[in-house]
Order: sequence, then C-alpha cells, then structure tokens
Amino acid sequence: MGRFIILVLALAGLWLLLSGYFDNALLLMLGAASIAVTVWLAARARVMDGDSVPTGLMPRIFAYWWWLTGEIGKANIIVIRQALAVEPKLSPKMFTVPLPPKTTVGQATFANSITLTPGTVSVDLREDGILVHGLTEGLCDVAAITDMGERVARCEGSGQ
Amino acid sequence: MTEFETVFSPIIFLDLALLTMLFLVAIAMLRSRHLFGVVMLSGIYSLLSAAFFVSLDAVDVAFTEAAVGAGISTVLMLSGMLLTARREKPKTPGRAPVALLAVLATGAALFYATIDMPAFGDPNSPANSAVGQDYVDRAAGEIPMPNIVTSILASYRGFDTMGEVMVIFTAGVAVMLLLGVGSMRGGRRVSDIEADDAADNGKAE
Amino acid sequence: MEAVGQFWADIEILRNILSWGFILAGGIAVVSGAIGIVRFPDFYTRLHAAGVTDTGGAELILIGMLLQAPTWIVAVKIFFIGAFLFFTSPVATHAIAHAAWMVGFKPLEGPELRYKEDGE
Amino acid sequence: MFAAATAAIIAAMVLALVRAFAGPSLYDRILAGNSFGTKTVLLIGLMGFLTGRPDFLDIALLYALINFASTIAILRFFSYRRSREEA
Repeated sequence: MGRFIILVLALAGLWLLLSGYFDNALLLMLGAASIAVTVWLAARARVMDGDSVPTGLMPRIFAYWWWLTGEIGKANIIVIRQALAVEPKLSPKMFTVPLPPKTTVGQATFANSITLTPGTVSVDLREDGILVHGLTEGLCDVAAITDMGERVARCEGSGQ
Repeated sequence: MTEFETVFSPIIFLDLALLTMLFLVAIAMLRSRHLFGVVMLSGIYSLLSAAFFVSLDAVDVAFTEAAVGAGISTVLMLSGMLLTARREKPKTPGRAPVALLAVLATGAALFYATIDMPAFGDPNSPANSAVGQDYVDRAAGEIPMPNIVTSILASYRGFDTMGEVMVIFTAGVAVMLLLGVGSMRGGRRVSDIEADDAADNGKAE
Repeated sequence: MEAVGQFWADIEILRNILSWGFILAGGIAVVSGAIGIVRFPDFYTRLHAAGVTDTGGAELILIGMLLQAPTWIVAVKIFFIGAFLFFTSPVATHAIAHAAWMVGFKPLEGPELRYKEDGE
Repeated sequence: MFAAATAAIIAAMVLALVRAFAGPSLYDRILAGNSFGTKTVLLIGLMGFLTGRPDFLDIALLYALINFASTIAILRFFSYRRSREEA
C-alpha cells in the first residue's frame, strides 16, 4: 500500500510539473485518468514491487548520489585527459569485482554506478561479482570499486 | 530585427550545420552496403531532421518525427532486416543520362521557385495573414486548450486528424502482423522463445 | 533600497559567470568525449569516451542551462532531462557492452593493446 | 554562451557521425547512434535558449526517453535474432 501511494504521488507530481497547469479542469482530469491507467497497468503487470518502486533505498541514497557525483567528476577528468593526450596511455582490461549489495535493486544501483563513472563499464552481472571493463591501470582499482559497492550496501534496508 | 541580423544570427549557422550533416548522412546511406549501418544512419537522419524541425518552429512535426522516425521506424526496419540478408547485393552502377537530366532540371526548377516564396516567418505572407490569422485569433477564445497547435489539430481538424491516427495505427498493426516478429510479442524473455523454438523443432521432427 | 538592488545585480553577475563556467566545461567534456569515440582503439574503450559525453558533458551543460532558466517550470524540465539521462545512460551503455560481450566480442587488453589469446 | 555550447555540440555530432560511418562493428554503430541521440537532446535544449523560447524542452525530454527506449529495443532485437540463429 505504501508503494501504491508513493507511485501515485510521484506520477501526479510528474504530470503537474511537466504540464505546468494547475487550474485547468480538463487537463487535471486527463492527468488523473492517465495516472489511473498507469497504476492499473503496473498492478496488472505485477511490477509494483521493490524493484520498480524502490522505497528500500530511499532515504540514504541521496547522500550516496552526492558522493557519486564527485567520483564521476574525478573519473571524467581522467578519461578526458586520455582522450586529448597526444599519446594516450590506455591499458584496458577485464576484471571482476565483488558484489556487496544483497538486494537486486542494490546490485543494479552498484552496477549502474560503475558504468556511470567514466573509465569503468560493468559488462556482466554474475553470481560471484560484476565483470568490469576498465580503461587505464589507475581506474582498474578493485578496492575503490568495492568501497563504492559497500556504500550502496549501507543504503540497503535503511528505509524498511 | 533588421535584415543584417536575420542573415548573420547564429541560428543560420546552426541550420546550415544541420542541413550539411543531413546531406552527408543521406550520401552515406546511399553508398553503404551494410544494411545494419544504413538502419542506424536512418535513425541518426531522423534525429537530425527533428532537430531541424525544431529550428523551423514546427514543434508538433518534431514531436512526431521523434516518436515515429527515431523510435518506431528504426525498430520496424530492424524487424524487416530479420527477414533478409545482412548486406545489400553488389550492384553494377548503371548510367542513365536522361534520368540524371530530368532530376537536375526538376531540382533547378524547384530552386527557381523558392525565389518567389515569402521569407521564413514573414507575418504578411498569405499563409499567415488570411485564414491562419483567423484561427490564431479565434482558437484561444473558442477552445479551452493552452496550446493553439493542439487545439487546431484536435478540434478544427478533428476528423482529419482522427482519420490520420487511425490510418497510421492500422498500418502499424498490419506491419507488425505481417512481420510476426518475436521481439514484439511483448515482454517475453529470450529463454521463453528458445523454449518455444525447441518445442517447435521437436514437433517438426 | 540601493544596497538591495546592488545585491541582486551581484547575484546576476555571479549566476552568469557560473553558468558560463558550467557550459564551457560541459562543452569541453562533450567534444573530448566525441574525440575519444573517434580516437580510441576498440569498441570497449570507445564506450568510456561515450560515457564522458553522457555524464560529465550532458550534466554540466544542463546545470549551466538550469542556472539561466527564466521560469521555474523550465528549470523543472531541465532537471527532469538531467535525471532521465542520469538514470538511463548507464543502463543503455551497460546494455550495449553486455550485448557485445555475450556474442563473444573480444576486448583489447593490456598496455600493448593486444587481443588475449586463450579467452577469459 | 549558448552559441558556443551549440558549436561544441555540432562539432561533437560530426565526430560521432565519423564513428557511425566508419563502424567497423555493429556495436560501434549502435554506440555512435546512442551518443548522437544524447547530443541531439542537448542541442534541442540549447536551441530553445538560443531563440529565447526554452519551452522546446518538452521535445528534448521526449527525445531523452525515446533514445533510451530505441537503444534497448535495438539490443533486444539482436538478442532475439541470436537466439533464433543458434536454435
């Protein structure tokens, strides 16, 4: 039920903010109708669970995103320097990092964080870890990436 | 805005850049024999043309181009590719001087015709001053829609638009039925399809 | 009264400087990402260059635009574009990389940029 | 300011086109197409500011969504085709 309310509120907020009309009865009715259809479809497809309405990560994930932004900035500078260097010193390799988060949402968040930081792309999600492709020697830092995963793991379950 | 500013505003350079890229992509599509490359280039082509429509203020056309051109038609063309080979067969280029002459003459005539056309966005052009102005004046009062383009499409041109929507929908459904593409069976996993195929093979044997 | 007007004028200048900075940095990131897409030696390395355009470049330019937004509704829309890109671009990049990996597309490895002989 | 950013995006678009023309692999082309889509989103947003009408951002928003959806659709198509070829 909590997820249902959060989903309806999020959809209503999206409609209102994107249309920008708060006093046009016709548009508000259309908005209500489309929210109803969306929620009905979500319920019918049985996707209204912890994966698509991830309330479990909610409170602490914002702090994590803030931290992630800094990491993305640092990694961007490294990759830009390689792209513009006269002789780029690339040393790409595939390596596996452990998977600290336990929930599927946490694992997806971790894998996407790896991809979001330029220089590392998650290629395959396995039982025992994530296969990552790294661009240079310095970026293939298993300890740093594991630390990122542990931060995601700390967000898990904080909202339940 | 004076004549000078109109000619040398950055928008003109933007338009020129977009049109040049459109031209290059079109040439590349013609010359490529790699069918998948052609499909990807056509996706890029419609992204570019939609950006150009935005630059021409044709926002509704840009919306349609974005949804149909870049989204659905790429997928439909890929589904078509499923039924054919990956590469186009090499073709000996024929020479057709008469056709070339006809194309050049038509092009020259079209160029000549543009000289008589009103300037882009000219408020005194026939399209903007006669019926168009009437719609602009009346739409806001007669129909409670915030956007004039929407109100004209959905109300004054209602029957027309409804017909268009139905034609496009029917055509889309027909294409999907004809192709019978598995990737459009909706939300099924690859493993399901494999299982199906295995079952089919079992039956055949 | 005078001081208040001066304060807002200062804010305006600060806002312009900031958005200039963000947009310039974003432009540099977008162009260097594109240079990387052309220059890098194989498909997997090019993924990283595309990542620079998608994250650094796009978000910085959007922040610069956000600072110049004339109305709050425009600001909200820019925010949504940024959020969508933030969530969808890693998924798209991972999907491309995963698809290539699953068909057995081999990456170049090591500082000599060679293909590994005996698989992984 | 917006003109400079637009010029940068156009330059990046040309470079992405080079990669789309050159290939060589199918995945390079998908990558170039996806990256081109992101640049189009930014370009349309900037064009709104350049002409003083940022309302065009709706289209940029739609593009961000469609670009993602079509990239995923293209990749799903290949995973389906592979499974059929192997079968």
